[in-house]
Amino acid sequence: MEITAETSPNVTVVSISGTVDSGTAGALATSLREHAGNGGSHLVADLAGVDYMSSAGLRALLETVKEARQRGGDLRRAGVQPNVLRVLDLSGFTKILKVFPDVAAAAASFPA
Amino acid sequence: MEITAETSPNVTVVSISGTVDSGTAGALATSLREHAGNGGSHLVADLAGVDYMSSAGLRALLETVKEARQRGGDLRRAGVQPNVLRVLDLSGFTKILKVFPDVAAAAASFPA
Amino acid sequence: MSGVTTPGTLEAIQAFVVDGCRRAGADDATGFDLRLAVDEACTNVAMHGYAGAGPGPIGVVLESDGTWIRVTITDRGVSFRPERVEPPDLAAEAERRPLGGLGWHLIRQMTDEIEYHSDSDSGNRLVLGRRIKP
Amino acid sequence: MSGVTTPGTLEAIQAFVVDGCRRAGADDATGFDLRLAVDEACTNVAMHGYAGAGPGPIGVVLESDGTWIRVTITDRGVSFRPERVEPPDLAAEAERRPLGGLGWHLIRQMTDEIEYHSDSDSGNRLVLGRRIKP
Ligand SMILES: Nc1ncnc2c1ncn2[C@@H]1O[C@H](COP(=O)(O)OP(=O)(O)O)[C@@H](O)[C@H]1O
Ligand SMILES: Nc1ncnc2c1ncn2[C@@H]1O[C@H](COP(=O)(O)OP(=O)(O)O)[C@@H](O)[C@H]1O
Repeated sequence: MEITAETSPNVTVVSISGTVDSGTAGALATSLREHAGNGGSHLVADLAGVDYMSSAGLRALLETVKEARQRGGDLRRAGVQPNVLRVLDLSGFTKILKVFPDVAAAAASFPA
Repeated sequence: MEITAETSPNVTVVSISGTVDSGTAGALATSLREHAGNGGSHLVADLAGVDYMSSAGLRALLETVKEARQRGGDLRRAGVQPNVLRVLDLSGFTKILKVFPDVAAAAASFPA
Repeated sequence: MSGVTTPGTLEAIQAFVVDGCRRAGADDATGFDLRLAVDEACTNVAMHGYAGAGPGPIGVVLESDGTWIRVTITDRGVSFRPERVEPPDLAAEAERRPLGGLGWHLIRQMTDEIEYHSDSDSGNRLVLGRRIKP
Repeated sequence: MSGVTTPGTLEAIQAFVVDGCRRAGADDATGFDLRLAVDEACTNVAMHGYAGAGPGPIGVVLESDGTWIRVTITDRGVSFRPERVEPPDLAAEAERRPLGGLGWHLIRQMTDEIEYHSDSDSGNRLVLGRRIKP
């Protein structure tokens, strides 16, 4: 798994790629938790590069959604591969994470 | 497109298969509208057999969600093929239609 | 292929695109995506381009060089400005979502290149391109 | 394959399942699904079965007759009752969703057949089956 984050004053875009499983989800959760404190807790997860996600990854995403919303922000998503989309959907996460057609649209969806 | 409906006292399960496009979505909307009046407007759409859906189908689904909710019910979904799931997701409909792992779970999700 | 914008033609156009994508070596998901983009565009021609006027002529040509697939759609209906079609608010609750207004959004999602040209002599021409190889 | 329940083994098990599914002629989506089901089950063995005890032995065997793929997972951790694991409430708002509790739900979604057996002599054995041809 690789994580890169780009922070602008109003939003942090976290791009994740590779495998998100019980071995890597901890690092994802830590990274997301850090960023949830910045930019008004306005977070965008770009999942386009993720080719595998297990329930450990879902846990990291849910933890971040809760944390960000408690701070008045949110975690929104853009980009997802079909297999990972099915995992999100079967777990009720397509309802939890607001989706946008691309990273720019997700970033622009937050109030300035 | 084929539509079959199974009505029990509390819920109507509408199973849709084939192509849902501008040529067939009208018939889908009509059928769903009829059922929205029955069983407390508790509707389950089983999309497992749908191999194609265009925005005309999304329109029929949204119309039904609105109608059912106004009557205190809902339209929930179970079963979907990956390509159609992408269409729902890219259109924000994974957020609108509550998803369940199978028809039985979706049907059981409604209050008796 | 060409025909007039009736439901039968719209169905035949879908089959034509799926078939052309398969011949071009695209995978099923790509075939699905281009079918959807072309169907949305042609349905719009039938519903908006020829609104009131009844069915009118429509032409669909598919070309591929092995790296891209390009579908050209021509019609004689009213012209319009695709770039002015506003994106939908995907985050809105169901109650606030309008009925319709998703066609151009899906066309944009499913394609990598969009070109539109309109003049009174030659009518309207929309080219939808999708990359099939890196 | 066999090993002890460390992150490295869990990663190797995923690769082993993906590879076995490909050899059995399953498509990529099926390989993804079985990888997920087996990964969830093996992660549970590491996290719950051997909780406190540290890494313990785990075995994974994949078999296919061309119509089904069956993966058998064996371990010596605590036994439990998979059929008693409650399904999650998928319709709940994020704020009310618990962290965790999705592993068995995903295992059920991704498989067509689940068998579990446990006794003090032979330990725990979980068989996950998935149909790959009609
Ligand atoms: N071929 C066309 N000719 C004229 N107007 C069009 C055409 N295609 C689209 N439009 C205009 O653009 C709007 C948005 O189109 P679209 O996103 O497909 O949604 P919908 O067709 O559901 O309204 C239409 O409502 C129409 O006003
Ligand atoms: N191999 C196992 N050994 C013992 N208990 C288990 C095992 N697998 C699952 N469980 C129990 O079943 C529960 C549900 O498991 P699961 O659905 O995978 O969610 P999670 O692991 O996130 O709690 C676990 O919390 C645990 O109590």
